[in-house]
Amino acid sequence: MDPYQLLNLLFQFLDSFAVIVLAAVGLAIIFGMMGIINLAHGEFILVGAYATVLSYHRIGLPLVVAMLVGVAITTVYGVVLERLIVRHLYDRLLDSMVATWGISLIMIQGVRILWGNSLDGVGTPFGSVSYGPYSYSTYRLVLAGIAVGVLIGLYVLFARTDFGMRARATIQDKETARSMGVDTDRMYLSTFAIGSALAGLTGALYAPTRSVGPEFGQEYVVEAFVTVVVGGASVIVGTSMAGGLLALVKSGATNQWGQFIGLAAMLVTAIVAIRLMPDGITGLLEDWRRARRESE
Amino acid sequence: MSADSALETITARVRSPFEGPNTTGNSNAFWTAFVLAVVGLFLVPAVSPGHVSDLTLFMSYAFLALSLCFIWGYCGILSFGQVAFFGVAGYTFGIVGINVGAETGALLGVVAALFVATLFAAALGYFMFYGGVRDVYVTIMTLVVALVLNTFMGQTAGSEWAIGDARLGGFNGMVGAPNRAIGTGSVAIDMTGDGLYYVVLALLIATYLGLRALVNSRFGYAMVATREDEDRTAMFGYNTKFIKLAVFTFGGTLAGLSGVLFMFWSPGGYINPDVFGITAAAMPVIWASIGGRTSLLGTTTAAVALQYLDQRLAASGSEYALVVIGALLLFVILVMPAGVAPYAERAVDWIRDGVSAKLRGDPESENENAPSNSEVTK
Amino acid sequence: MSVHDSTIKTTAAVDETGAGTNRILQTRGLVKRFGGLTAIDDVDFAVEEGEMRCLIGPNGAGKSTFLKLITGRHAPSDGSVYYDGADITDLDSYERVDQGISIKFQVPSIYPELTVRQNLRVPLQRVASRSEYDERTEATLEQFDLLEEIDTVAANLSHGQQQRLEIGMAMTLEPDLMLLDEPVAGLSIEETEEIAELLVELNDEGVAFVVIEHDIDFVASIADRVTVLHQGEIFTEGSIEDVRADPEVKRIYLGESGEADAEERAGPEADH
Amino acid sequence: MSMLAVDGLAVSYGNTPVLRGIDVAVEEGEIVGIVGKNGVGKTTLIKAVMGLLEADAGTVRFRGETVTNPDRYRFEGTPIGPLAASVRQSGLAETSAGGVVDKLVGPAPDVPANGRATRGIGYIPQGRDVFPDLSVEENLRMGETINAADDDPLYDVVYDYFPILEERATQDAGTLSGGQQQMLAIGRALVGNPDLLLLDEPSEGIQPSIVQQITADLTRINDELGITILFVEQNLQVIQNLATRCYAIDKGTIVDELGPVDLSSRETLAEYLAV
Amino acid sequence: MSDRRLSRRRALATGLSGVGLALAGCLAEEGDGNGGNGDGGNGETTGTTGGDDAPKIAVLEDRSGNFALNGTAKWQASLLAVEEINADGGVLGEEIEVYDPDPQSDNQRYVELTQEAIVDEEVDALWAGYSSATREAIRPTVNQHDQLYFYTTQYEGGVCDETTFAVGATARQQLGAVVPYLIEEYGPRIYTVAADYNFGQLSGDWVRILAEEHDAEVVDEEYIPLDVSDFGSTINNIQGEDPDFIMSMLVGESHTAFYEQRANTGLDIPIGSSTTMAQGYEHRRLDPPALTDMYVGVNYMEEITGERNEDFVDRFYEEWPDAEYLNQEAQNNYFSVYMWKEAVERAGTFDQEAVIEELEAGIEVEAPEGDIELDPATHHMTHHMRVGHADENHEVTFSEEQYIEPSFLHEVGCDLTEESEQTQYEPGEYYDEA
Repeated sequence: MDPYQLLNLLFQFLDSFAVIVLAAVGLAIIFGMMGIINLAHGEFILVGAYATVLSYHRIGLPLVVAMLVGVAITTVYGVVLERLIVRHLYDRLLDSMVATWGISLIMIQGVRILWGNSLDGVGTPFGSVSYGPYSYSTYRLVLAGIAVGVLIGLYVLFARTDFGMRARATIQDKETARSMGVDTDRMYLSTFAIGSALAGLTGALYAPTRSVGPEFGQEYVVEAFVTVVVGGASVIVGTSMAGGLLALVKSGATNQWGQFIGLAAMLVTAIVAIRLMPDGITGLLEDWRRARRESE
Repeated sequence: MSADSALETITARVRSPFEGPNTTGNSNAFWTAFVLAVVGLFLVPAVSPGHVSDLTLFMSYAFLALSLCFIWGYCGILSFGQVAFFGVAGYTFGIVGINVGAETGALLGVVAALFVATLFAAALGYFMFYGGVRDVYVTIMTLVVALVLNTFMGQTAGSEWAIGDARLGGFNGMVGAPNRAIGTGSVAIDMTGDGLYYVVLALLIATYLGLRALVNSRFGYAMVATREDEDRTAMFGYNTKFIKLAVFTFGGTLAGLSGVLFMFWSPGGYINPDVFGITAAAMPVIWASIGGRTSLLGTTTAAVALQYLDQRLAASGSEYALVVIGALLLFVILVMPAGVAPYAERAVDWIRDGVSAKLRGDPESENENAPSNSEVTK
Repeated sequence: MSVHDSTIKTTAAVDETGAGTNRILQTRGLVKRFGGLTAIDDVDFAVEEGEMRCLIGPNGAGKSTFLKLITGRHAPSDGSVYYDGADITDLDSYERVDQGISIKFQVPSIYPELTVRQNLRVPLQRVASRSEYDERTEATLEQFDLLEEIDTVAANLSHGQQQRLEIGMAMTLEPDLMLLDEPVAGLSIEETEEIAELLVELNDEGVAFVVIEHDIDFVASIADRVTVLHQGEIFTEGSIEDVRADPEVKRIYLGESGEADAEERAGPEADH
Repeated sequence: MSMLAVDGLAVSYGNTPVLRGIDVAVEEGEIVGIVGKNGVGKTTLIKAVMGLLEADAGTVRFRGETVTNPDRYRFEGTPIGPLAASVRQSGLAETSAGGVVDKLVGPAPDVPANGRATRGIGYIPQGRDVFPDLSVEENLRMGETINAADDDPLYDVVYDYFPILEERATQDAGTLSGGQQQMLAIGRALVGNPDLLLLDEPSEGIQPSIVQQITADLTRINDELGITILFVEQNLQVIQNLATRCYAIDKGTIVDELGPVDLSSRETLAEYLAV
Repeated sequence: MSDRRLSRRRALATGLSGVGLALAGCLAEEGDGNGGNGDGGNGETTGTTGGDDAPKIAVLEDRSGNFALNGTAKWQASLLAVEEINADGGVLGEEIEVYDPDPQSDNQRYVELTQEAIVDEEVDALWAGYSSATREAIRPTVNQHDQLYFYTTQYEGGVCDETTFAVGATARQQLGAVVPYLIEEYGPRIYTVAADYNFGQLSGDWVRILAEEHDAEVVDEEYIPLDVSDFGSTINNIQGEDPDFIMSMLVGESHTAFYEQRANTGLDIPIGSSTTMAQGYEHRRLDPPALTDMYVGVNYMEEITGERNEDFVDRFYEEWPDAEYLNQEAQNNYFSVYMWKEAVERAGTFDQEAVIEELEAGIEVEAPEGDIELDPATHHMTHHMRVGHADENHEVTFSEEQYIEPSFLHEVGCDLTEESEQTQYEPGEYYDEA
């Protein structure tokens, strides 16, 4: 394999990694921290994309600003939905799946009724990097950088700030957290808002790379769920490790044997991973950590 | 008087295997209503021939609903991929049927389809339960299995994807399974129109009663105990992994039966990979959630009712059809968390209490309608 | 391991008990590690048929883990478990139950959404035929003073009732060896006495017991012998009087002197 | 003014009443015990005081401020007709044109558990309930908010009482032994310098030697820091060693109040613990 | 089928006739209001003429779900045709009713609704479905009831079925227009990218056959699952091969991303296609220059010139002011409704067997794309094929028209006037190259 092709492989890996991580991270936060399986996660992404495209085309905002608007609107949307519906579903994991499925149906068709079957496209910015006979979209490499940035940002947020500490305490023991002065109700709301904002970010970032229509969000759902489950309980470590593993399998297999094998390999890897690591990659890491502690 | 009580003893004896605290509807009133409903359903082809085809289809789906109710409601295993067994059975039926042909093909197809669906469920169940996969991970894993099948079957378009005479057909689907009649040699049962309707209805009633008997049996208690607390149940000497495997496997058989019956309904013996898709996969979960997952009858009714409603809304052509369905799901989950069945039961109790209050002075009838928990377990 | 641990070893009397003929349960070299933590460290332990044995020791001594190794809930990292002379180390939990081992968990572990009757039905149907259910259910509930609650949903029972129900369920299987993890935790003095009487009665009928309990008065009222577990090892074994009199035991566990437990404050591990 | 005053508190689970009108008063600097056998409502009382359970009736006042007031629910939608104007004038409620109470303006609504914590109530739950996946230090930091006066957190004091917590600061709390977790739970509630500590069965599941130690620590905390303590307990020794005064509770009501003399009598106490 | 109809339409459209204007307004209103229940309002008016026997057609087109983007215009154009016909006195003097539920892009729903249309509604003709999977899902039902069925999507070709009329252009017609053109323009090295299912794979076969016929070569081909929307590796592979042009038979919303990504990566190799622009109007939806140098073989696009088409486009948007695009399939729906009317009138009855006989007798239509002809033997149309080209501003221009017959089915010997069949032929069985 010549160096250019290695670079191809690397770029394809980064590309897959970005998609998987950005698709999954919002879902992971909501699932990992609140025990809600949000089957409407794709439609949160949809809101981000629509808000971005509409404010870009109809209001004429610059793309970056439009993206920020997309994130903001998705956040607000998430907050409203949390207040109205989702908070009745805490500790009802399976019910949350059915209810959010309902939300998803309503949203897809609602968006179609309001804005039709498709929105005008937004061109992808930045152009491409060329190397030998090949080139790769600069924007998509930037997305990989953003994905890593998001993971680092979340790590800092949850591991290094008081907010993060309170959030983790709330997950572990809601009642005790409340008796320690944490407004858990608001904590859940904030967590849901962060998850929504990240979904909105994903929608905003990918709106310029894909055609935006009511089914836009559906494209992310499978990858998001698989990643969350393979990742396990810890949001940041789990998502990044699972994202890395699945992106490696997907991009490697796609590069070698084409898109179908790539897709199938990723799904099969997920099945095998769940079987071998019933608690996800995080569970496995936990065991390693204990083992290391022992040897010290 | 004595003749009456003799009759009562007989009905009680007939009813007893189907009753117990694991099922709702353990009263004379329930069984009377049940018999009336069954009679009503048997009369549909005569009274309303226009509904036969749709009802046949929806009742075929009801087996899928029952399979999920059985494994989820009674054993706590939420499979989001019951359609995998439905679809595998459907495809197997088609492949065997097309290669063998005619009534014999259909017969062998049914046998093979149920066998393959059962085997597939057993293999997947063994893989999961003996590998320590639990709870929501079972849910996602089963969903991913369905999606893998969806992806895989979708690309089997080329002529190289043929098993004998049966072209898998990729995304466009496989056509031509012999589904007009089933039998062998000179004996064949017509499996079209009213004939199919009666076959499906009879099977559905038999399956429903069979499951009622099963969940109230020793094994049923073991299932429920496993659902409630797996560790505890193992400590009573139950092999809970095996119980889950057995339940999941039988659930696969039932889902497979659903797929086979669907193939008999399906015009031209047609099936395509949509049966493995995420929308199809969600439907059984929705039926069970709405109907009440611990109620066999509730889930069955929800399957038929929701499919009917869904179809009518689509037929209306309204752009709000999917919005209405989504809103309905939300409403039920938020307002009736355990599904409609427990509320329906409570409503019936309430009405009955009202009636028996009016009939007060007639202790016989009151007695008869009393909650029958104790009577049942005797 | 610190210096005084070696003195503990010398005071431990694992296999010098003289008993050896009718062991219903025996463990040899049992070890359980969780990652870096060695919860059970090379334990040789034996219970005679019909014996009433209590297991005491500080929190984190490995008592519950030890029970779980016997029931098969955990697989040991090393060593073997023998029941009635046969090696059962590789048997699954449910298979051990079939051999005659029954357990009551630490946290009352009943089926909260089922009624008392249904709860009992689960173990009952393994040992009785359908026609016997009612009779035996009532007999058990009578014995455990729960007859009035027969159709109560178990979640609505009081804590003490739940404890009794769980013991009743475990006893339904007519085990030869019964493992109880803190059977009187959270019970009133009166209830505790009732349970003690009940256990002694069952023990008289020939059921062997291994009971984990903190309540030393309760232990004194029932135990034939007492085993003290400390840091995953058997610290000492003997009659309740001997154990109570042992100054080392006092120091690490009973603490009747009222002095601070310096070690617990500094942490039990020797790595500090 | 009592530190804590509970008047006529009633709490139920669903339709089952658990507390049926409890009156308890705790003065500043006291250590008051609540005794009673299992299932009489001791834990329910502590949780209702903390705000983790909603009261059906009665009030809880903390340092004079009413933190729970179920009465407010009763008036909404009540037609008061001609009185509407005067009610409105009183500022207690808003009324609609038809003379129906729309919204109660005062007295203050329920203060949720987190609000009570920030007002200065520290809570040590039954079974410790440390945050197992947070480090020891993070667990302590969680307690900083239990702080009415915005004092500096009392890490020095906590580490002085429980040096082990400083040694294990970076370790996950879940890896501590039961006794250490109890120390952490107390330290966590203590770090924000609360005015009142609520303890729910501090001795449960702890080996006897540590129980004695913790009893001594609590006495010291009360003595040295002047923190008022209300605890629920079944362990006779702990009650005798710790409490200055006790309420005996049975079937959801206070059946007796025990002074020092009663407390010294093992028999009197045992009676309430095993009614 | 006459100038009379068209001139009347023009009068309505331009509002020259006061009566006509009023009528048109009324119809438009009814059309809008009746979106949900096409038979509701009309039932009463036709009650006087035909009672229960009122002629009824079924239009099953997706207005929600995956294919709504394509299906909505098909439904709109069908209703437009029906309204025009009804306004013009109906068929055989009777107004046509429309049964038009929304199958929601769900093939299972299609099967149920097709049954309902045939059995309960007893429709006289059926228009249904966008994807070939949908067509295959309902064809058994159609066959079972010998239902007259119009399938209007451009497709892979090969359906030879006695009651089915596949009136869209076939792969051979579309690719036969665009592939030779591109070989001529750019050179002989072709890279095929196609959707990984029947349509894509058969179209890929056709590209190879046509390449062979024109001394060109397919250097590599890639089949993409329908839900893939990241094309980094595909673009790298293309760059590695550096073909003269790409043939793309990508399908659906996910695949649309390919064009964005191609432009963004600076891959400026021209693309030929049978699937873009004419159906999903990507040239309108995507931000230029995503479709620069995109060549597509089409029988119709909204943009084709000529008074007849401009007129049609005006009428369409007057009826459906919110419509997003008038695509190729919508035109096919439109003309085929008129074609059916013509056949019914020639037969003098709505009886389907008689109507099919008339259709098989040969029929010519003045469609917006031009005058075209039904091929009796194969039930396909001879279409005016054009190569549409999008420039960097997505302006579409068309090369010279070719009149291409559906030749493949002739080659395989499909003659429905002679022999009843219900099959789909595949090129692989007849060409070595495939």
